Amino acid sequence: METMASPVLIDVAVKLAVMLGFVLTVVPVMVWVERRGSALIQDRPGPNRLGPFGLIQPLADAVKFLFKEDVTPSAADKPLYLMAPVLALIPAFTTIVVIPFGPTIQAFGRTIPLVVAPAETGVLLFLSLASLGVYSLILAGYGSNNKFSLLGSIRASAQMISYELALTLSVLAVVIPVSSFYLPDVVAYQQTHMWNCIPQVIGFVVFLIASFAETNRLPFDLPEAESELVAGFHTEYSAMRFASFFMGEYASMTALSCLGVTLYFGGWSLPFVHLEGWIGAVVGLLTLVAKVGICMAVFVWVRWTFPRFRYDQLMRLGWKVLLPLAILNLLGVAAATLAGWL
Amino acid sequence: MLELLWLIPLLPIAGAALNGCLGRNPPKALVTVLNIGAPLLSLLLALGCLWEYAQQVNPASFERIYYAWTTGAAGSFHIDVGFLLDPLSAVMLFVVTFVGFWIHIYSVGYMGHDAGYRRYFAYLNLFMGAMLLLILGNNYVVMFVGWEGVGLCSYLLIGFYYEQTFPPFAGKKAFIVNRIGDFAFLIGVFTLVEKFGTLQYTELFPKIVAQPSLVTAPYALGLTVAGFIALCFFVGAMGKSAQIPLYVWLPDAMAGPTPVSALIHAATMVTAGVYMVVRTNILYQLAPGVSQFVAVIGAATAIFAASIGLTQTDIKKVLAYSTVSQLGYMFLAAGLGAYSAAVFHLGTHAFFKALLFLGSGSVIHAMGGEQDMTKMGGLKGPLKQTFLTFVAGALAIAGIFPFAGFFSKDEILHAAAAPGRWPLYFIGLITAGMTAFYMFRAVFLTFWGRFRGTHEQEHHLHESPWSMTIPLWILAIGAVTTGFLGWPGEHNWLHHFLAPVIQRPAGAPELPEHEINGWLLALIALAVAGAAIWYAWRVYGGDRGTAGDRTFARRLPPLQRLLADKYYVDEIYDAAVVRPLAALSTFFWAKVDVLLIDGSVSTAAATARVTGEVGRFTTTGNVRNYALYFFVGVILLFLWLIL
Amino acid sequence: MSVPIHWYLLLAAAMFCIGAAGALTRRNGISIFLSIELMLNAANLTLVAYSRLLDVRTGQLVVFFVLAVAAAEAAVGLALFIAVFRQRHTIDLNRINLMRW
Amino acid sequence: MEMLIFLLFAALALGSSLVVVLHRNPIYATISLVLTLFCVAVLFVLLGAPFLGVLQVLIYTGAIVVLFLFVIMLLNIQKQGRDESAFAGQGLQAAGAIGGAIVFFLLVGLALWRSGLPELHPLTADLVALKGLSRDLFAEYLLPFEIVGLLLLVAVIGATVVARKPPEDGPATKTNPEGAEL
Repeated sequence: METMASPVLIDVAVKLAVMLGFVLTVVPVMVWVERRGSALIQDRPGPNRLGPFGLIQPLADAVKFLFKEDVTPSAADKPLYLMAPVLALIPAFTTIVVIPFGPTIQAFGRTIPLVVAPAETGVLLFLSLASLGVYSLILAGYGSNNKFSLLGSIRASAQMISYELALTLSVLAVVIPVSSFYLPDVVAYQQTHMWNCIPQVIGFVVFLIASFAETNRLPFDLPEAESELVAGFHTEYSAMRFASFFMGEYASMTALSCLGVTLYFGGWSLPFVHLEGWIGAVVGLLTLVAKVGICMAVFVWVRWTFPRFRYDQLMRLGWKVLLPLAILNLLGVAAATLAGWL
Repeated sequence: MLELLWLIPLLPIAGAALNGCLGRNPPKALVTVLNIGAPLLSLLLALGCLWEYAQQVNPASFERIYYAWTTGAAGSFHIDVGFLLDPLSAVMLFVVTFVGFWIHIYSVGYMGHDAGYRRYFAYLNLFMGAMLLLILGNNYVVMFVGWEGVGLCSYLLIGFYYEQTFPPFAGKKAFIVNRIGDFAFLIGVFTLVEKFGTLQYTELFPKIVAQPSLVTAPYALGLTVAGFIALCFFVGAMGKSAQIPLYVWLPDAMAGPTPVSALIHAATMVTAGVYMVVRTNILYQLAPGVSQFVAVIGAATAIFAASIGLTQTDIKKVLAYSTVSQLGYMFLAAGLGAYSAAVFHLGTHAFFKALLFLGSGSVIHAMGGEQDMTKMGGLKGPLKQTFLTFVAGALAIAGIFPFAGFFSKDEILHAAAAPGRWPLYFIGLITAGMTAFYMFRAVFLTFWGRFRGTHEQEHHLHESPWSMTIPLWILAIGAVTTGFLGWPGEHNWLHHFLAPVIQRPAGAPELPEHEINGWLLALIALAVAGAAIWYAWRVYGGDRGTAGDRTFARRLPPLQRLLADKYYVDEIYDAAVVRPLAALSTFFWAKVDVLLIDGSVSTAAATARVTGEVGRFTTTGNVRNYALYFFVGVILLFLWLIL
Repeated sequence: MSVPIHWYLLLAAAMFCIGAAGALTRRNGISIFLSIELMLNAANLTLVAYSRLLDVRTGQLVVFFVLAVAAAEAAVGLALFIAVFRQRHTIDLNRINLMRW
Repeated sequence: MEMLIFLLFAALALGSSLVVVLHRNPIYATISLVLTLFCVAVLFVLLGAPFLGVLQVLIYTGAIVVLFLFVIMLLNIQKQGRDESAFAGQGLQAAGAIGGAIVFFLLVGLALWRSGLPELHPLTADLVALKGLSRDLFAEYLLPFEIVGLLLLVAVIGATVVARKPPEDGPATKTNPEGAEL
């Protein structure tokens, strides 16, 4: 019986810094992409005054958020009201620890897998941390002591829990042929086989739709449907607290994109090219960033193209279409794996 | 074919079970097909089995064990449930399936308009299955299962018309009287287990034959082992086969539908006792005292029942008492050691008694349910076929050559006609005369003379449908021909056939030999029967009809009353057994049950109530209180565990 | 420095007792439910601790089943609360005491 | 390091479980239950059961407790007032409960003190490995696993039926999302 080797703290710190830096960089970039992208789709100029193509605009937005007045409603349940925006950031920033961003490298006399937390339970850890995201919405809605907020948060929690099922099941279908929850194993599997998006196309579609719902983005942004609920659960928030919800949304988009890319599009790896060592690490990180970028673009594209669902349609889609589809897909993949086709 | 032996009893039982699965209101045709088909298949299989069995070079026995019910260490008591086909069960198998099947056919016509058609056939099939189980079983346990099964079916069928008051009562009476016998039978079986550790015929009998000393040792009641068991079994047989003193149920059993009387109370079920005694003949041979007792009881029953039959006016009652009387003949034969004669009479009786009952059923059917012979008369015209077959049956039971009864009865009388047995012989002879008299009294009252019923009945008279007349003819042929299987003398086929079953163990007393010419005895019997018929014609023949009864009563007034009231046996039983029992029951009910048992129960209840009154203050309806009690209990348990 | 197993067990016992005291003193149905969840978790912790101590997986497997049963219990229990609330407009257990003489 | 993590999360777990029991507002109690559960999950990981830790977070905090919050919000249960529905012997009940709990804790302490449990040996890979656990679960414990699955199904259906609006209040509503979530 071998005993467990514990990872070296400094390695973890460095890797965590890389990933956090990645996510934190993505947020302002995405603000710009979203605004320019919507402008492109709606055939208008969009922000174009600050810097070339309005590139400095996110910075200006941040400054504006910092200096606005932070209003707390007097009837709010204060501790909960203040806790909610912080909680919004936690899942997004914690889930990325299981995403691999390069091959296992040999450095400083150690074997270092390029993933922040080399946990065997990888995917499950991601899902369980992601499932905590619902608390910030619930607390925001309840703490605000506002009817619209409460309605929005009840909608949000029901929606997120419903779509979490479909999401989890589609992810599990990927895990079956790999027979490991560890995401580097998933990437390695796609290096030797093909990208999972081809055999698991049904699972991928379910995953994609469920991710839109999980991030509360159009066409599933019922929790904050401005035509019905003013702004849903964050109606009462302003200034930096509002900004942290904003950041949380983009960060979870990033995290989910990372997961999707890793599960279905080979993660950090390039097709037909196998790079090792430091070069592999650098190229891997860049590849991951590129793939995630494409994914985020899809998020933006979808948001500005599709109309919003009605709440009952949303629930029906989740429970009566996506969930059965995900279950069928899971069974199909399991059968195919047993038959040796995968 | 022999390998399919197990199907023979199973098919009718399955028929009965499937009958219950047909749903709420199955079409009558479906019931008919199912419940006629099962006995038909059973009959065909039985015939096939018998054919194949007869083909065997040395047809000793064929036994198959299907299921080991109780298994234990090697050598310990075990019951292997299986079926045994040996000459005795072969004869019974033929009689039961053949007669049974034709009675089924007859029932289609007879019960055609009855609301309980389906229920009737379920019972009938179940009865046949149970009877087949009884005769085919390879040990006493299987026999007992069948024994109880036919008892149950008899109860169900006697009480078939449960809307009326009398039939359910008669059914209960039959069941209870049978239970008395069953109890003795069970004791006999237990004694067998205790003494021999096995109930398999094929293990038990060779064991006894090899070591007769085992059973001649003294046992209980001043009897030997063999004597005790034989007596127990005979008491069982008394119940089932209606011997004195347990015969009282059989006349009342006529409350059931007539084909049932034919099947159960004439042809098959009541012969179970005879079958059992013959099956156990080795023990009876080793217990001469009990055998003598059997013979005496048989003879007494024969003359007793026949004398009652002389005065009955209900046609079915006449036949019922004649059945009791004929069963007495069979036990007489068995008691005398003439087992093959007993089986022979059993077989022939099955045919002609079934025939007579079915014939009487046909008459009753035509009369619209009327059973009183004083209301009939002159039916030989309208009911030609019934008349002819009924007379054939009557001739057979009267013992007129060449009908079957002549041969079988002659063989029994022949066995009785030996030094030291003359009283039994004369009783048998007188009974034969009485039999002929009351049968022909019935024939003349029913078929001759003027019609004495209502005008409406006369208008309604008609011959029965073919489904009823065909069985009559078939059975009539049987009543004529089966006798030749037992042609007296060296060529007695049945005697040779049954020989393997009836072995004489060492130590059994010799049967008395006599030099009296068999033909002489036969002629005497024939003469007595003929005289009796002639006398019956004198009293009842022609247009005299019911005037005969008045003549009879005028000549022998007290005797006639005594006979007509059946010797007051039911009344004596009522006074001697039923009333004291009822009084005792009342005592137990009023004193023991109400005061003692109910009192103690009430006290217990009162205690519980008082406890509840006090304890309910803990029942606050608040869940948390209950949880606290629970928690305290857990703590106490924990305390007890670690301290 | 590795943690002695007693500490885990004591922690579990403490959590269990807190949960038990809560379940027995609170009036609000939801609070009682929460206390019961605490007790369940304490039991789970004990199971996992013993699983670690004896180096067998059975304890962990039992915890897995406890999790599933807890999920079922929560679903049914909360549904009952909703049903009771519809009828009596309270889930104060002091007021839900129909089961008495 | 391990000791540090243990002490931190044990303290957190104890503190938050006290809040669960003591706080008058059910929302706060529920939120601190989340914290307790999370701490227990961390302790699971420390004890070599990372899978259970993850499941604890995924199932308990991610689903079950959300359900609690959901019901609290749905029924709009507010802070409890004082003793509006007190019953005779309420004090006795509370004293019995708290006293019983303390006695129970002391008994456990006594039992542990007397038992002399052995020292822990180092964590083995075999205990931690997910493959072993899943093999046990789907081979040796397959029947319990299936039964638990069935139980969940029955519970979901039962919950849906129980929580459905009674028909006299209007037409039966669609499947209740709370009931169907698990």
